Amino acid sequence: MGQTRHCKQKTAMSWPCVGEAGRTGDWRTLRPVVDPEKCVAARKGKIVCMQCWMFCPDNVISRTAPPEIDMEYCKGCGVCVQVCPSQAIEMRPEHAEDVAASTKEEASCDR
Amino acid sequence: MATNTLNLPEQEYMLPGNRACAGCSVGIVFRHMSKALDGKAIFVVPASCFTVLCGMYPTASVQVPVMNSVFPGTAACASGIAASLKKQGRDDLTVVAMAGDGGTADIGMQGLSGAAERNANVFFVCYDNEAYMNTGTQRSSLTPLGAKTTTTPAKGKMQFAKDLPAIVEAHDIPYIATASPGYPGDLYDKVCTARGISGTRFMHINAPCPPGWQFPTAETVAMAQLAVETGAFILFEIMDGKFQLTGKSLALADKDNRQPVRKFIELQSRFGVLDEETLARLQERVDERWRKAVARHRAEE
Amino acid sequence: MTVDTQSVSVITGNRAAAEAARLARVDVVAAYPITPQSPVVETLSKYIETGVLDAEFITVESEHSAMGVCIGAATSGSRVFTASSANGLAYMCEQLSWAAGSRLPIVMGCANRAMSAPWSVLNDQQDAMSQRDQGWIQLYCRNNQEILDTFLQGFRIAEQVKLPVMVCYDGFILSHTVMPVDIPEQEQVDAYLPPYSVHTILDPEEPRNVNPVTLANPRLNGDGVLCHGYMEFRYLMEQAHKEALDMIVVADEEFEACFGRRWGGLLWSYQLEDAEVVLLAAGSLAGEATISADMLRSEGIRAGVLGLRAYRPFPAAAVADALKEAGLVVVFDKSLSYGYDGPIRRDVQAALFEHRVMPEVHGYIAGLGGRDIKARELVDAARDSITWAEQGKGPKPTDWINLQL
Amino acid sequence: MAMNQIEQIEIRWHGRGGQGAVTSANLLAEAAYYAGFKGVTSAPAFGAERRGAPVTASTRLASAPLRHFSQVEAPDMVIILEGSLLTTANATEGLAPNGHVIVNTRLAPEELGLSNGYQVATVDADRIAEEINLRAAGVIMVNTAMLGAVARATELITLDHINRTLRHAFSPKAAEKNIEAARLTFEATRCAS
Repeated sequence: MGQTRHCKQKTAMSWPCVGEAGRTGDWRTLRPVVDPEKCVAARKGKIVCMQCWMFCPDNVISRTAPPEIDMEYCKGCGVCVQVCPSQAIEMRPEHAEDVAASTKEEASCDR
Repeated sequence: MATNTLNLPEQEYMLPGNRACAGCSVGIVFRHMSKALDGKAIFVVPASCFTVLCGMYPTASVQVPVMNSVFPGTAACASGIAASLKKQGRDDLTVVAMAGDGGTADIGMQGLSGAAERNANVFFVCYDNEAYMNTGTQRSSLTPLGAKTTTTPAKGKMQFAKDLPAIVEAHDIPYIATASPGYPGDLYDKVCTARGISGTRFMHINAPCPPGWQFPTAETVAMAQLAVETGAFILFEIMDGKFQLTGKSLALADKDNRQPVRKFIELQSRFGVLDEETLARLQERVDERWRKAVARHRAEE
Repeated sequence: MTVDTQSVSVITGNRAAAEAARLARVDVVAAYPITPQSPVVETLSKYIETGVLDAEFITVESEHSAMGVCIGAATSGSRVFTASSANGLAYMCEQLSWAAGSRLPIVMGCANRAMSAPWSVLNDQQDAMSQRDQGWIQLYCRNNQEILDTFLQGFRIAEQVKLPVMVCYDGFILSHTVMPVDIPEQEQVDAYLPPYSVHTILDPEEPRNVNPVTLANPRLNGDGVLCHGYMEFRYLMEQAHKEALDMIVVADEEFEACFGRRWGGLLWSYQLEDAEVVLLAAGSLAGEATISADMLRSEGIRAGVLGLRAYRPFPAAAVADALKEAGLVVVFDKSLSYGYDGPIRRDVQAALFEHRVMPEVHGYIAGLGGRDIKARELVDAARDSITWAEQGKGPKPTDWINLQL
Repeated sequence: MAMNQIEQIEIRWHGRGGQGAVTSANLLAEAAYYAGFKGVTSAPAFGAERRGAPVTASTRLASAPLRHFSQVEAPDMVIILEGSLLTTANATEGLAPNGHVIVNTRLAPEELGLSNGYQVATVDADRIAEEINLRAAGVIMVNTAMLGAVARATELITLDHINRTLRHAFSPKAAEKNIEAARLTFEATRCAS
């Protein structure tokens, strides 16, 4: 990412961007994994249930069949696991090597 | 017909990768509020957890205009924006004041009372995580009896939370509601209702906080639902003075099958090992509020 | 004899402030009563209720909220107005800082009044002086015409340099005293003051988070541009104050072109050209000092007056230039920076030292809490200072005029 | 002294809170401005005014614009809206030796027992205001009537200046009533020399 120093702002005004706090996926110690065999939406191949999407506090789960979880930004809270009526999601430990590979930059706003 | 998971709009106004704590209920609250507002809102935010969620300069994690305000100034700032929009003939935007329990019931109370008395065209939302969570969990006037905070560290809070919706109701405003991130459809519907009304509208939202209440992040929604299922938090709306239970609370009233408060309390480490007397006082308080709410619902049905 | 001037009304300073707000076509007025400011918003409430002024009038529940309303309305595109005094101004304190930091061109009136405790509703300038470091431009007026004109200039300045302006005028002494004021026609004011244009964005079509948490160091935005940290914004605010030094003069010159009168820009003088002894003050006290200068001159003492119109930004270079021929400068302060004498005196002294202009500078505290000050008392003070200087007694401790311990 | 070169006259009004002394002081300033005084100021005694309590207001008239607003110490004229204030409020305090005293009273100037060479004028403004039913909030108001007495007792202003001032200050209907009060008072004012 190129760095330029052309800020023309007189006052502090922020623009929306994904990853405002950086790659919050790095916050995770546990990773949610969807079991397509159990997920109703995955099994039926259409938009049904969607409890995980509706309750995700971080808007990282898509409203798709099957739902997809954005691992760049999923903080691993596990709410989706709790709200899934079919017990289709489980939290698995992150692999040590994945954590090491992630970027630690403060502002890594990618749009 | 009540909104359910499948007819909630897909459009999102909160972006992934924000600064909120893992499992923060405010994310759920904001997502469904902003959907109900169709993004056509200006948010006014005092110092609070939501400030953090919105992000730091020069990046933002919400796709709605946000105006930050000094801590006690939310309602006044929102009043000013509402007046300004009126002068400009813009009636398509909802001005939403979005404050925490401290910013509403403590330092924000004077401003809220003033705005409500003037019936300012403002939708004031209090997301109540029951303490000053953004500054590290100090007690507020909405912290429940018995809860330990960093300023009630040993014995827990000695007083009950004050009845915020009742205080606001005394101002005779057109719409008051409560809502919970445990029931996003109910929350969504109420925000839609509020959006269609002019004048001061007020919403009190229960906002479970994993670090402050001390429960695992995965339990946020379960905690919100337990608050309602035990009657510790009651879902209702008051439209032009008429009180009605809604959603899960209405169903509970019909079947009279509330859970004991103990079930909600014991999952939160902030209550520590509650003595039976405090627990009984909490249960008694919940029962009393619940009885009044059900009686009022039936009287005004 | 009968005077024909139809545009002149005999009005109070508060009324002059309200007339200026009307003529500036303010969109939103926030009102909270405090003596001696209250008649300003009372007058505006009447104008708005009767349709003379098309504006939203918000009767807030506190001064803190008054400024909150102004901040919200100014950010979302409205020209705003409020006024306060003393404890009310102090109660706004954090909002004053927020308004300046947001670079909002809010113009407010401060009918200067003593700070409590003990209670006093009467005049001194402690209220405004105590807020001098909040980032607001502060302009002081010497009569009611200057009040009206300075408010109009205030909007022009504020909207150009994007800083809020506090128009300060002495409570009761001006706020409640009637005198002739030429009230301009609306068309004249419209020609002088362009319509308000907002620099912040609060629109769902272009969502922005205005005044979020800002970190100490610059930080990247989504496009890879390294944006300011907190300190950069503070530097820009200070630059705006420097820009205001010019703009205050420009606004006054433009005003003269439109209305045929001006007030001196940053400062004004009276009989200064050959003055050995210069009396220096801000507000109505400086007007009183011109009478004192006349009295001293009748005794053969070459006295003059330097009136401070802008206090923030402080016109250090202009003050030094104006005083470069003076032998003795006698500064009268209507407030105190406790533990370090009168704030104007100390600021003047620092400006002179910086510019290597070295007259003797003496300070007097006068008129606190409404204590009346007469021209002859300023003359007495000046005489004392002249004697002290002639005797070469060195630094003179700050004296209090008419102190009756 | 430079002060003495400024041609000016200082006037102190005495009334009670609610009698309109401050208003009439302001109106006098305006009328005097119309009369050609370039410098006019008028102000209440600073502070809180309470209904019924004695109040004062000061008017300063000068040939040149005024640069000073300090309080009036030694008035050249006192105007007293209610006779009893002459003694209870010590209304002649500081009055210049040949100063004007204008009093709303039934008594003739000579009956007031004022000495010091004062130029005394009296008028029963209460009766006039009563006759034409000049009231505000149910209370008889003599403040504007007393402007007529000033015009009669001095040469500072004329009835024309007063009329213009009152028309500027009040609604047309109220203005005419006040103008009538000032005119009747002008005619009824008795001056002693």
